[in-house]
Amino acid sequence: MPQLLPNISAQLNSVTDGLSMFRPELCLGVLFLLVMACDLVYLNNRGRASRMLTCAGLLLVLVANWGEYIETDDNVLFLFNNNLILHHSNIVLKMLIDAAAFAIVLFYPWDDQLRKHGKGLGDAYTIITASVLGLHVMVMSATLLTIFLSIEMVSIASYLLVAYRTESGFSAEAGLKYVLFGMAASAVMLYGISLFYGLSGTLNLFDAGLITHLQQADSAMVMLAVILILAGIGFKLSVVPLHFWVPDVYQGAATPVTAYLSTLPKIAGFGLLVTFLTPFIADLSWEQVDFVTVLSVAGIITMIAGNFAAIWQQNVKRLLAYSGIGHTGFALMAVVTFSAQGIKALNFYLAVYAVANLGALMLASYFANTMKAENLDDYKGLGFKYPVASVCFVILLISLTGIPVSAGFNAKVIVFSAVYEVYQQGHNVMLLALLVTGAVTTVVSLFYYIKIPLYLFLKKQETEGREYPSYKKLLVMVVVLSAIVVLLGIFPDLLANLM
Amino acid sequence: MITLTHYLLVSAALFSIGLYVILSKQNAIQILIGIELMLNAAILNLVAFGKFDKINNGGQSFALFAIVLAAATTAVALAIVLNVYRRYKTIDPGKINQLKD
Amino acid sequence: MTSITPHIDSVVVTCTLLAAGLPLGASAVNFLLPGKTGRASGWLSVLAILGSLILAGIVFSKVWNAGEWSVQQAWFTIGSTTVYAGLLFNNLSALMLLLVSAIALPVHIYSTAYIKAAEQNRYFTYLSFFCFSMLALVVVNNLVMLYAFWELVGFSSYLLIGFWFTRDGAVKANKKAFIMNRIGDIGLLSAIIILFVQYHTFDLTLLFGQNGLVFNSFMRNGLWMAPAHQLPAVWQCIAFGGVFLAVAAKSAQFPLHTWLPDAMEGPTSVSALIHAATMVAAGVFLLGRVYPLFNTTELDILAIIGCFTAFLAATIALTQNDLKRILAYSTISQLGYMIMAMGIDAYASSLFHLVTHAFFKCLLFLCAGVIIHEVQHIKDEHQLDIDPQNILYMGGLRKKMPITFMATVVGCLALVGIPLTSGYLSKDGILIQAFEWAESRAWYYEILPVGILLTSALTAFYVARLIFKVFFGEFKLKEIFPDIHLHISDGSWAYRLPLILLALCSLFPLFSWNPLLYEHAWLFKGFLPVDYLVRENVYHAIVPALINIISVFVVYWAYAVYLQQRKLVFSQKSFLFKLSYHHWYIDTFYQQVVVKAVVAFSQALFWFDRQVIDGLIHQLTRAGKLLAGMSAWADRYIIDGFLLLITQVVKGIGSFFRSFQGGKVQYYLYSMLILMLTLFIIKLLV
Amino acid sequence: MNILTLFIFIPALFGFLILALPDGLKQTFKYITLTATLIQLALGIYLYLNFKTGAEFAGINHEQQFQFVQKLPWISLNMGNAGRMQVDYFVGVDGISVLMLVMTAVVMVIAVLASWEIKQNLKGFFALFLMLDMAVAGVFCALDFFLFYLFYELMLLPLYFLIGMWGGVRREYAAIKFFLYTLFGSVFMLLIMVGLYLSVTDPGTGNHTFNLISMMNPANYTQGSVFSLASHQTLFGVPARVLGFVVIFIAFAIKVPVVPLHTWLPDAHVEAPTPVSIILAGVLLKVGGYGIIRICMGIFPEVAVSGAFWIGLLGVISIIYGALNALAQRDLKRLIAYSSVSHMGFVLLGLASLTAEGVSGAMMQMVSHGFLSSMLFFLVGIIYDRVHDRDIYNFRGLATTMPQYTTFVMIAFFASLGLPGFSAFVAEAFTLAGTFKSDLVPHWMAVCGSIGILLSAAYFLWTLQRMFFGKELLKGGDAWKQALTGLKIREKLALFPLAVLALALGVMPSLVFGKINDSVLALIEFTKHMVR
Repeated sequence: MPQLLPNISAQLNSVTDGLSMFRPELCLGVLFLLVMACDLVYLNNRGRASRMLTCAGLLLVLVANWGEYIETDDNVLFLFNNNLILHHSNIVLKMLIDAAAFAIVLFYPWDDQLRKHGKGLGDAYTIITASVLGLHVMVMSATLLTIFLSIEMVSIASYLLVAYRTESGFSAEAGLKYVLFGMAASAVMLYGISLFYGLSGTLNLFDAGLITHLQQADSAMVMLAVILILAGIGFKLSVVPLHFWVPDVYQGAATPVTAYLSTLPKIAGFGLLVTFLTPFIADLSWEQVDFVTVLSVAGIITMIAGNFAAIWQQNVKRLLAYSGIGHTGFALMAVVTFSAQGIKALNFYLAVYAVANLGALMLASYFANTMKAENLDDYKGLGFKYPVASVCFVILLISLTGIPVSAGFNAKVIVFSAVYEVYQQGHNVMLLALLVTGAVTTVVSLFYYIKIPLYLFLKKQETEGREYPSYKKLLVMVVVLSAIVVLLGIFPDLLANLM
Repeated sequence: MITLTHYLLVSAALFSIGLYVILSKQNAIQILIGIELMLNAAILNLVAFGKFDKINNGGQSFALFAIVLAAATTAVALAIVLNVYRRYKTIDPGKINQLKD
Repeated sequence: MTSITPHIDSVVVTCTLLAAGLPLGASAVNFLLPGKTGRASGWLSVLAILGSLILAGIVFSKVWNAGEWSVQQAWFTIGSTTVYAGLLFNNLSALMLLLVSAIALPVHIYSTAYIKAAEQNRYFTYLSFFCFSMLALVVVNNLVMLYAFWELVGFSSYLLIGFWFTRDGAVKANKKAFIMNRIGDIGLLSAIIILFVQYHTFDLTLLFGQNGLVFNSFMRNGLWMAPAHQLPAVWQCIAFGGVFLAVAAKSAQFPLHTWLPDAMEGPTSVSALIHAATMVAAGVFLLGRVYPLFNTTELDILAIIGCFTAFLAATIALTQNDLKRILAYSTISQLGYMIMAMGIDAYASSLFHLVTHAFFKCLLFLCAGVIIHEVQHIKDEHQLDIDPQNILYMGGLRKKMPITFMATVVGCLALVGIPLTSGYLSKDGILIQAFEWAESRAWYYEILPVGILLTSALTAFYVARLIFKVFFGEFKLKEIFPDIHLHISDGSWAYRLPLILLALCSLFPLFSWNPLLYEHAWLFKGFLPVDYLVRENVYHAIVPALINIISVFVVYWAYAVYLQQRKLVFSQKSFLFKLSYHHWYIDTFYQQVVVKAVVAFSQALFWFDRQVIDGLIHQLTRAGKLLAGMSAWADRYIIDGFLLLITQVVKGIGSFFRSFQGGKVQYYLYSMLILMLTLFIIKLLV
Repeated sequence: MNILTLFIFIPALFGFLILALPDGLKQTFKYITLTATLIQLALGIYLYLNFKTGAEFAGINHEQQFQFVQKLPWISLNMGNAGRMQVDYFVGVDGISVLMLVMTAVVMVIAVLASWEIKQNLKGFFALFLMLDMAVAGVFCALDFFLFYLFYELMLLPLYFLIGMWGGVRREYAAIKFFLYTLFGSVFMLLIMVGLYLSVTDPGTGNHTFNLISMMNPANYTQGSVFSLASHQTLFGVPARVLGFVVIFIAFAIKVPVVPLHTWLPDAHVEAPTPVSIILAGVLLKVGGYGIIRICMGIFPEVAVSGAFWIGLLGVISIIYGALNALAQRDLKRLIAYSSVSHMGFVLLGLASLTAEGVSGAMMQMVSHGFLSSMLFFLVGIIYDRVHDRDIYNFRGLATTMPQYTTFVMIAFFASLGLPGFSAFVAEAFTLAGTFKSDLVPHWMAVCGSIGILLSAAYFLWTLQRMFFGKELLKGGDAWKQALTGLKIREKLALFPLAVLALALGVMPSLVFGKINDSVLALIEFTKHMVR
């Protein structure tokens, strides 16, 4: 105990120092409270006030992040006694999360299913705000504790969101599957963490003794521990073999929730993965677990599984779910490079993916709203009825496939070049295999992505479906997202240079 | 003398039992119990290892966090299970398979 | 303008260009003027070709025996090779220019009457285009242009054969003709490419002129050495093969001759111009152009093929009943003569025969045209279901169409080679030279002259048969359909004038002042090599005599067979009475045997020609179709099937990954665990 | 304003105009499109007339020898330790591309004239049409690989919709097949492109660059990079440069198309509406040939030389296989589609020879085939529009019913089968001459190639005989006879220039050869130089 005393003051200092760089998260915390309060105060407007507050708050957080972005420059900061790490790439991811969260919050009431939810959406905004805080911490976490904490925080929020529509059986089923799978995954991860803690003797990933201790331990045990931890992260990323929940949950959840699930936790998960791997990669003597091979194999299988299985899908959301799995695999490719350029590429890829995926899901929601169209068959001939929406759909799918002129193509090129660059130095065959798989699955992905335009434009409508009022605002949002996709397709440097 | 090895063995056993329960039981609540077992196995590990981490007491504090989070998660899970029961009149996860390929 | 020799003469060049250009102009005008110009288009073409003839005459007068020279203008440059467009003037081109326009004029005039007014516009478009192609073909100075016009000639022939495009026979025939000609064209193209690669030029003078590139190349160690390049020796043979194919296709030589009889589906006037006189002679002309390319073995092959074709076609002609087919086979046979003459080094004789043959065969066709026209008339008038070209329906036309009869007789005599005709001069030249050629070689080379002599005899036979069947006896049609009303005549002046003109040209004075000695013909002299030695030997006396005696006998046989045997009444006629004076000479029975044997043989050969040679081509077609079918099958099932397989594999992989998604969350967890464990174990083991 | 930029983006401009106009004005859309293409044609003619020739304007691997160049910095990405990613908007033409541009402009006008028969959703059709036009023009102008690739891929989407929405019965199948086939090729090309980009540095700035011309100079490759000529790297055990060549070659071979990568073509052609067939056959196939020249042979000349045999072999197989398949077809459009395979085989054969004659012949063949295939597809379209049938066996004696039409058909057929006086003859003859002359491909290939010429005569003549000659006999009887009216003015207006062009190029090949000769010689010299 006596030896702890000087530590305490140092720790307290660290906490107070860290607070200044914790502004966005503090904002989020306050926002969470405000939104909750607001929801309680304005019970009768079905969450409209909360939504506005959330949006404004998120924008504020974004601005705060921007401040951090400028402040940090290229420095790496450890906050709160090395519990959190803050650097350029983290902040970028945080900003991405904020921006995407902003879009999703806007999206919430535009979806018919959610809007008709009996209890209004006030809770949902509270939950989202809390989860964004969790996501921020997840991105920044530098110890096993913060990792677990943040993941659980996000998970609980996600469980709630998935099961939010209590009136729907699908939603409940998805919630059950998600919660069981998620809890199992986190239990596994926690067990891994405990082993890792025992083997390394520290919870801090950036502890000086970490690598040395692990190198002294039994390598099979180390591997087991690492893999169990990776399983926890992989669950958030939906990497094979932890992807099984994805199609069912994406399909069962309300579309905005699907949008949330397919972007935010994934982005944060990648940030976390990179942070977790950094100490191992930074130490050149580390060779107990060959992360390149493990992640490459996972990436390859994920790409194949996601894209190939998507070919069979008829439900649009399910199709997008599988495609999301495929994209995870592709993004893993960028992680595997373990180079600054690779991280840049990863961030850009994630940003572009988020934009396109959000847009696509919004359109799925749009068609579900207006024509009750959920399966491909229901899309027959809608292209002529809703030309703007359908053209936007095509643009977004083009971006998801990675064909020019779209942001997705540029993202793909940048990822490819990052991998190539690393290959040129190390000649690791896994990287080449990743490249080739990436290319093959691109072709395969076209096979199913193109089905949507195929049904929209090429098939003729058989029966006149009942028409519901169209959602102009949603459409405007989609058009904006499509415009971003095209703009980034022509001038990728607008965004990519910020990464 | 109870050594670290004993703790670890007990925890491994708990983990395995939890896993078995998860995979075999046809009741969502029982599965939740299985998950709790697994979590407890991990917590046991953490505490056991925490003995050697005198300076930060990381293990112990982690265990506290884990217990709290497990409780929170379980609460959410139970709520969901309840809701599922309302819709499906069963809580056998094997029978709740409307969403599939 | 660059020239090779100082002889440059702008008048000649202008005249030549105009001579070839006038028909093109006429053709273009006819083509662009829509439909109903009627006879005016015909006269336009006639005028054009008349102009060509006059200009050709001028050119001829200036160029004949005035050495060889050419003019050319850069056409385009490809890589570092410049391809020129140019004219080559020597005896051959001057002669051909004149010949083509001279034959074409009467045919044009004839056609104005022969073709219905409504169809003339189209007809003369094609015909003038043909004249242009043919005239250009004979004067160009390089291989590229030669090839171009060579093929255009074939193309216009295609158009003309299929002129009556609603007749299936005509359309099939023109397709066949074009494709067989295409085979030849491919051969020629290959040969040209080989020559180009070997010598880096297309220029005819540079290649084949005196002391040209071809003279300076030789074989050594299995290599074909040229001044600038070398190729394996086999490519020289392939070049020969290519040229031979081209010649065989165009000049209807064995084995590519079967298109010519079918081509008779075209209008007769077309047959007269194209398939008797000009286009088919292009093969011989080509041989004349590239003559220095061949070595002795290759020449021997030419000679053998020519001789064989001559014999084959003549035997087939013996039993044909279609008037035009007889003439077609006769043409093939005569072309065989020319090819053989080329092969035996009788270059001058070959070209001489080409010219004389052009006139008399054209004449014969035109006569046939008149006859057919009249019979067709009867057919149309009485709605008879007969073939107007079948000679079995004819007979006794001598009185009704005296001019046609006379013209036919002149043509036939020339074809047989009776003295005082042009045919005598040229054909004897070939025969004599054939004997001379064989004399200096091994004994079995004698087969060639003997064969060709035999062919002469056969020629006499079928010619006689034709004349007797058509012009003597009674008009058979009248016997079959007694109530038909006949008004057969020689037709208008547009028919008569060409016949008379051509008949005159088929007599000796046009070619030589001496009706018996071919060496004295100016045309023959024009093509003799500088070092030609006039050899006085026994052949010069024997061969002509032999031919004539044989011919007379054969004609008598024919007479006996075709007139006496069946129509005894006829034998009372004075001319035939004189012949019957010799009746005892020949045992009737013996004649029957010989004739029957010959006829049987001929029919066998015809069967062979139709079934085996043509059959082979049909088989080839069938094989081609089969191959096409197979490749279509492969396309659908193998290549596309492979794609299908890939799709299946992709879908299979997809459904494998999908098979986990059964909707049961515990199964998901189970799969997850198993997969992770598997990966972990693999990782541990590796 | 740079003329090439104008050339590329004029269609896009008009496309936006069409999108902006209300649906009520749909009758004007075709005139707007026609105007766009006519402006493009005028620009094309201006380009052609002002294109300077001479060894100092040969282009190929000398940046300063390109004409009408515009080079603007476009994308500049900071890639950390890998330097900056430099993409320029870099357009320019040399002898190889200028003719392709002119041909494109002509074919586009014809295609618009063929679009008169499109009746539904005109706005979409013409907007996509103009987008496609822009992409094609861009491909032929781009000198930056990234830009090239962008335009190259940009062609796919409009085509997918043009085939899929306005096509025939099996249009969905055809469209998706086309899209997948092409994407399959180009995705792998993307990998190689990225590899090349990382191997090459701009000597001026030191950045990695996508500049195609920099990629042609071995000195610009970084030491030890994957595609460096000197470093002899391998990928999957295959020499990297060979692999790079093969991959890019496959991408373009799919476009050409080369047997056995051709099966998208018959389907796409048959199902596509007439204007799209015209563009497909007239222009898009040429993109393949152009790409092989510009990229495969430009960047990997030494592989092109060592692999000439195989390229030539593929060419010969395409020639004969395509012709045989054409012989077996009974759908007129399919027959013509297969004939395209056969004719484009000559392009490959000529390119494989790497002789001035062969490459010029191949270029000529591309131009010639551009015009002739447009004409052929236009002709098929005419008959299809009238009776909605094009089975060869259902027609007979069309020459009696439609004499003018038959005349044009005969011109197109005979020009296609290589009748002298038409462009295809010069092209095929010199392709074969070049092949024979070449030391890189065996002589027999030239002979086999000539068999293809023979076969083409067979299937065209058979069609003529079966469909146009003989006694008139139509499956649809009098109804068809009524429907099969003579040519309209618009149709004549489209067909006549094509026929004249085919004839003009045949009679005056120097119209083409004059412009390309320096570039072709430079290309040959360049490959020889690289091999040494």
